[in-house]
Amino acid sequence: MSLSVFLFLPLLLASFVLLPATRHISMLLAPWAALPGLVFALVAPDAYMLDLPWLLLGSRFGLDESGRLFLVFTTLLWLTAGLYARSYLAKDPRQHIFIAFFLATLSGNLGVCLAMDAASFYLTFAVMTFAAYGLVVHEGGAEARRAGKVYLIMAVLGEALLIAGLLLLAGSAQTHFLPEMARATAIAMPSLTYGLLFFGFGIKAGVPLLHMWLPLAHPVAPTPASAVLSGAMIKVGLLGWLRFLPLGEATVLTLGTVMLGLGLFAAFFGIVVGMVQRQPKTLLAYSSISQMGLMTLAVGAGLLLPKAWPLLLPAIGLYALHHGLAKGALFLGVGVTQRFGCNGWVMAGLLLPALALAGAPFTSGALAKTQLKVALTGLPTPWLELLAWTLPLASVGTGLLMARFLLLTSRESKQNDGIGLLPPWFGLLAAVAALAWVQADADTVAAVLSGSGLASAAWPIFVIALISFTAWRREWRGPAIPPGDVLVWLERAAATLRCVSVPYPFRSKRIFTAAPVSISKVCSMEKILCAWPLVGCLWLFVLVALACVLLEY
Amino acid sequence: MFDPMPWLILSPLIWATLAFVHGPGRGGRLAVACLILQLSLAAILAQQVIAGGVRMYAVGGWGAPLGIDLMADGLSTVMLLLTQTIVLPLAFYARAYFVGHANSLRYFWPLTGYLLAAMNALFLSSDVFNIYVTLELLGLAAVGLVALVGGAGPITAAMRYLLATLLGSSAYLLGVALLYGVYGSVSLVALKPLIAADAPATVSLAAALMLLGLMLKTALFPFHFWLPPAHGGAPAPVSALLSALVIKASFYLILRLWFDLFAPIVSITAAQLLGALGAGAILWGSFLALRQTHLKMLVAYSTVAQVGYLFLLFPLATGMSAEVAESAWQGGVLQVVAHGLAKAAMFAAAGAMITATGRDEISGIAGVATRIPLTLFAFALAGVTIMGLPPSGGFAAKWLLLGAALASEQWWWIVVMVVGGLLSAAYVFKVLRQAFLPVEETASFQLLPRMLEWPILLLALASLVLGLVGIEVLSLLGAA
Amino acid sequence: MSSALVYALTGAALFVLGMAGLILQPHLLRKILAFNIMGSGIFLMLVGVAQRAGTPDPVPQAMVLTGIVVAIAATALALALARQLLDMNGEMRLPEEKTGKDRLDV
Amino acid sequence: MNFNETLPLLVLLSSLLPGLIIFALPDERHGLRSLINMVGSTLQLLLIVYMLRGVMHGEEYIYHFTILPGLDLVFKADALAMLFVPLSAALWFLTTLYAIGYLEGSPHRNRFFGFFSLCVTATIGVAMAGNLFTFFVFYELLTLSTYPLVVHRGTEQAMRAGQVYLTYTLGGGALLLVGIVWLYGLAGQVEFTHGGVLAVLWPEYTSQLRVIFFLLIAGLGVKAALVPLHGWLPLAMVAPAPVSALLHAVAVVKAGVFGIVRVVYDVYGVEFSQSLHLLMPLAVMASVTIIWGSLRALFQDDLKRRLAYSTISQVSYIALGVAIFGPMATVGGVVHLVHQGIMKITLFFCAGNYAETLGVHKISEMDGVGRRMPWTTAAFTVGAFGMIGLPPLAGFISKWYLGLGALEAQMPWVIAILLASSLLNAAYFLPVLYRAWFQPRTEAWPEEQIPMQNGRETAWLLLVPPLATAVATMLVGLFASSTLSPLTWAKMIAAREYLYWMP
Repeated sequence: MSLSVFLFLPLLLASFVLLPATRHISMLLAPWAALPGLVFALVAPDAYMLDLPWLLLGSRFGLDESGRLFLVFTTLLWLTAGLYARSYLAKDPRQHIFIAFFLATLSGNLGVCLAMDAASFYLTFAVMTFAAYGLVVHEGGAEARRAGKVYLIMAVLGEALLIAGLLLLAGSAQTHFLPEMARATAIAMPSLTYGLLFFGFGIKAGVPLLHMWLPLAHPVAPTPASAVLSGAMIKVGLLGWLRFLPLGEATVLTLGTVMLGLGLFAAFFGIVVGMVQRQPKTLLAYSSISQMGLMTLAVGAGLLLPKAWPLLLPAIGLYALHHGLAKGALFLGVGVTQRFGCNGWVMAGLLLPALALAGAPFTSGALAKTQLKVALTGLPTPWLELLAWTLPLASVGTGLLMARFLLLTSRESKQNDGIGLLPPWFGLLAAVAALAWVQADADTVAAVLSGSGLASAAWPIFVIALISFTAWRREWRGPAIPPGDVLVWLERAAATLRCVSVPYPFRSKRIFTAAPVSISKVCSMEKILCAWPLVGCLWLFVLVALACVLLEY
Repeated sequence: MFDPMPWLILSPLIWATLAFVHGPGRGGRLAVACLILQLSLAAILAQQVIAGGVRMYAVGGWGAPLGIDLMADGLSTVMLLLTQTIVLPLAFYARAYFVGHANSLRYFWPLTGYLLAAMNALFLSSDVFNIYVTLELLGLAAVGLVALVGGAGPITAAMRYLLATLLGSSAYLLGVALLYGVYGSVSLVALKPLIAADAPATVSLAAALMLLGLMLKTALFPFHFWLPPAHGGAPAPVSALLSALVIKASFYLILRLWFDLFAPIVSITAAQLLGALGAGAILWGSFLALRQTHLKMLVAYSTVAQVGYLFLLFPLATGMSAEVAESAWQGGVLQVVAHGLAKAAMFAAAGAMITATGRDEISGIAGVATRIPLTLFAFALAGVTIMGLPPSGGFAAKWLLLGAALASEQWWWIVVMVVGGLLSAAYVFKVLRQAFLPVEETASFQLLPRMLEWPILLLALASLVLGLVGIEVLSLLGAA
Repeated sequence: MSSALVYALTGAALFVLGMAGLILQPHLLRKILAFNIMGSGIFLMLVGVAQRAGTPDPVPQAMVLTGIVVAIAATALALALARQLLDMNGEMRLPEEKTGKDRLDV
Repeated sequence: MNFNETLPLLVLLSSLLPGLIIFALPDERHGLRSLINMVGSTLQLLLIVYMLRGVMHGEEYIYHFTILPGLDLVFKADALAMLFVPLSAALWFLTTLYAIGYLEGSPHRNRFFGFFSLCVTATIGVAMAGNLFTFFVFYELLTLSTYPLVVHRGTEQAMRAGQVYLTYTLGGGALLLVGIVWLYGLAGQVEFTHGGVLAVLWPEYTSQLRVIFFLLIAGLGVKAALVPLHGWLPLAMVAPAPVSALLHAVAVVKAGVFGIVRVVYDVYGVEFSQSLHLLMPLAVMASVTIIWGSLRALFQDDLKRRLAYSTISQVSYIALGVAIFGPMATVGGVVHLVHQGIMKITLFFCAGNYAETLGVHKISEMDGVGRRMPWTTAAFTVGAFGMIGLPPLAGFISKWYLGLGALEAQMPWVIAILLASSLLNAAYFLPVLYRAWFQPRTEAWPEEQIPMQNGRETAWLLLVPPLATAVATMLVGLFASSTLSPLTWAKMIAAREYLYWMP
């Protein structure tokens, strides 16, 4: 069964990695663990479906169009990251622990792409989430621990919201199998359910206010882990929405509006806060928030506009693919500059995904943005006008962010020992450059390559180049916002709360307290009861009483 | 057909006398042999009663009114069987217990024999005057047993006990005299229809006198003052006998009088009065048991409390529907049996623990759990019965009583029973808890002979198994 | 007033007297005597009962005889115990009645 | 008496007899005692497997014994019983193994193992009881036979715990007794029957039945540790780890909650309870317990106490499942009976391992314990994740069905309770895991008793049971839908209980 091979192989390898006896051989195999998944994604038949009625609540795995797309770029990223990690962690004495968590996370991530019922989706989602904790805290140190703590708290919160949402959904749908579950509920579901699902997945996808873990966790993790965290795993939140929201089925006005608004907000929020970061990886994390905002926006549009969904879905898929690969390449590039140093080739390599994110002509970004824009044209009035000028603005912002990123990376120190990092990175760059073209539909390709398309993609780049050059000349550094932004306030509030002593109710009391005086007084009654005259009188009294009672009869 | 009734009275008389003549060694062996015989006699009698209903026997061929009639119905057979069952293991126990106390032992067997003869005769008597005689004999033998070891404490207790018992039996005798004055008969069988037909005020007075006299002898609260020192101060086998059997004899008579003889004149109010005293006994006795510092005093106060349960039977069975009364009556009798077995085991176990540790305070028995686990186990099993926890006989009794109380909607007795049960758990576990405490290795500890431990376990197990074979006891009880 | 009633009343009076003594007198000897007075009261009553309808009834007579035997045995035991107490405690009373006013010394 | 009738008795005897024999053995005969124990528990397992097969094929195993007129001792192996019986027997087997390792070298072992066997007998009796009376008999026997185990150490603290334990349980027992007697008075012999037996008493005894229900639940709630009757459980944690593991996590609390299940389903009948409006208060009580237990667990530093409060909270899931009207919730509640058992016993085994191997009792001492004892900590992690309710572990399955049941019964607020409980569970388990796995060790262990030997972190006998239960935790979750899983069994039970209204 091919499915079990590539879902369980990583888990199996993970346990072998932990066992000293089999560590060596499995470490050799570990980087390739994602390969079977990639092969499967490419060769699996259409509408592949596998029912496992004995597993969990009765499980179903399958591969639909969007699943296949997600699986492709996910496995690609994991494969690259795995190969990259082999060299990146070569000197780490605890690399086997990292690899074990890495493999466990991988199997969770692969499973999420394939799960076609609520239980196994939740299962694989949880495996991924909790195994990734090991990746986040791998480096150790106070910062990593803080990031890990925040990550864990948010993850648990997400899991809880999610299970509640899934339960509500499954309860009203009377099934937990996927296509039916999302479909059947198109009628009269309380918005609570969708709210729970939105926020539950939103934590993973970095929706504003639930994003705090992201700029902390992504940077502190070892670089290959950051790449998959920001490239692949962040998309799982998106995939969750795609799977469980009634997209293309019904209009969910409230949630759609909220998602649209939040997405738009996130797009700019990520850019603005990212601009003032000092660490390239933190900046990339904020950029992810911003980019995920665009995808959130698209999903929100799908909720408002069920009819446009057939258009929107491939656009969102393309965008996810593009962002996943590009962001992965950028993170890996940061590692390359740190280890290998940034010569011209490396900077050129970094420039490619940066330009792609900014949506420069001939890049995957241009393709993705164009297709998205086309798909969004059906939106009702206020939104359409709003998006018409905000989306280019966001592109400019992203471009500026990337410019700043390049600036920050070029300052990185060099160690000149990361030659092994280069092949996987270049491989990924090639994928960034090529893959989107395969995926995008023909109209989009034509549009992008047309003159107007090239022009509309090119002018922001010039603006960006201009602004960034000016800023660079003036050595503008901007204010600093600590990574995690609102989190800092939250932590302060929590610290204040902690000072308030917790009430400790119901202290266990002694059931039998030491004899108080009254009890010994009662006991002395017994002495009185032993006196002949008293007992005799009592006896007589009872005698008389009994006689009277009997006489009365 | 062989009639075991007279032999049940004669056998203890004979071995008591022989034991007096031959001394404790051979006397003890003889007693054990005869007790086995008596047990089988009682068993034969039980079979006969089950098969053929109430049995009468005219001693020497003389019938009433001048001769003495013996009568065995279900209740008396149950009591007889219980008596022999308890005394036999206690005899084994006593033989082991009194090793090295030749002085006390000298009178133990004869007195026990006479006590047993009186008791058997009491259960078999069919007229109220004979009952008086046996009652008095029983009392005197019991007082003798209390005074067995000598010393200020036991003698004082014996004296107090004697005075109380004399007062009680005098009151009883006065009642008998009044009854005879009214009806000219003392036979239970003859009196019953007469009282049912016409009961002048004198009969009520007589009933009150007789019942009160017996209550004093049963140590019902608040007339229990003599019991704790007497039972707590006597040697363990004696305490066991007294607590398990002697007070039950007078209670048996109360049952007889109340449900048999005076059934026509007793009233619900009177029953409630008795029940109230019983409730007082349960609460007060349990409370004081909890406050005791000496092991045997605790057990003695527990008897005071348990006697209270017996008296709850009256409000539950008097003036209620036949079904409820039946249930209460069965529960009461089962309680008598269960408490007899359990209390014998408990006193015997207490004696064994005191022998082993050489101390009679509760605080002195620390470490018993590891040194003589069997005895402690037996004590705990007996405690289960006393607490009324399943599957013991005490539980079966409590179940029936509770059922009767609920069916007759007298919830206040339920409260009393439940609270009493919890209090009894408290005092039983007060002992068990202490027994589990660790003790220094240096503490002196006497090893116990096997014959001191196994009879206790036997008794305790019997009280426990009673819960499972309760139906047999009840079928014997119901054999009319 | 029939003679039976006289017997009965006298007997009852003796009984009550005896009972009062048994309960109230702290001295053991007095208690024992009081018990005997109680017994006598009962016996008197029984003897009175025995002459019902002019013919002597043997049953109460037999009962009185038996009763007397029992009472003597009980008295003997009580006296023996009281003696022992006197030997051990130096006085003939129960410990809880130490405060009695009665000062009869033997 | 044919074989089918004797089988329940044989199951009881297979643990009772070893117990009694062990009492009679001298304390030094360790080998023989262990042998008897293992033979007994293996035999019991085999018998139960045989019975399970039988029950699956519709065999009936009923044994009747009349004690008093109208009062029968009845043992019946129905589906519900056969959920609880195998659990107790299997866990007894493991716990005995564990206890042999745990108590190595400590005194009074024959007393311990003797009472231990008695406890198991009582638990199995509770499980197989065919009427309320039989249930009560074994329920009280359980109280009595656990007391010596609670006070086993003989310390002042243990004594106090024992006292509190008794006060609570005997008090509860008294209430239960009154309730049962009352019920017998109204309805006669109350045999456990699918769908309940009391509906015939409606409507003239409605108020009485309500009072009785209250009495029964109050009595059972003590053992089930429903707030505010839970005070004994955390104190009872002074007992040796195997006792906490099997008894307080499984046997005693389960006996209480199993009683609630029986009362609601097989005595009152779930529909009838619903029509008397009895379920809602129970649900509220269970919910309060779930939250309160979790909240208190947050503030415990002693590992076993934290686990104890966690037990309080988790056991109420079962009560909650019972109190929600609908087959889905029934499945969730009933299956949690098994799931909570294996998860919690894993945790207690691990806590015992830490204490026995390293002398670690407090969570604040657990830094780096995962590096020193990876297998134990792995098992602990599985148990803790299961408690939080993560798939594919056992706890997830229960929560899922509870949630669905709540929706079915139109009680969406239950979802919020489950949610809050999951979060709280995470809040008190994850810091422990964090300390164990990710905090470096800075100081020596408090009291290292079993040194690390050629890669073995502790004694075999201590390690195998928690690993076995941890694996079981995963398996019952992962293969929940297979034909042999507890879930399938629970579904069968639910189908029988709701036979009367399920279309």
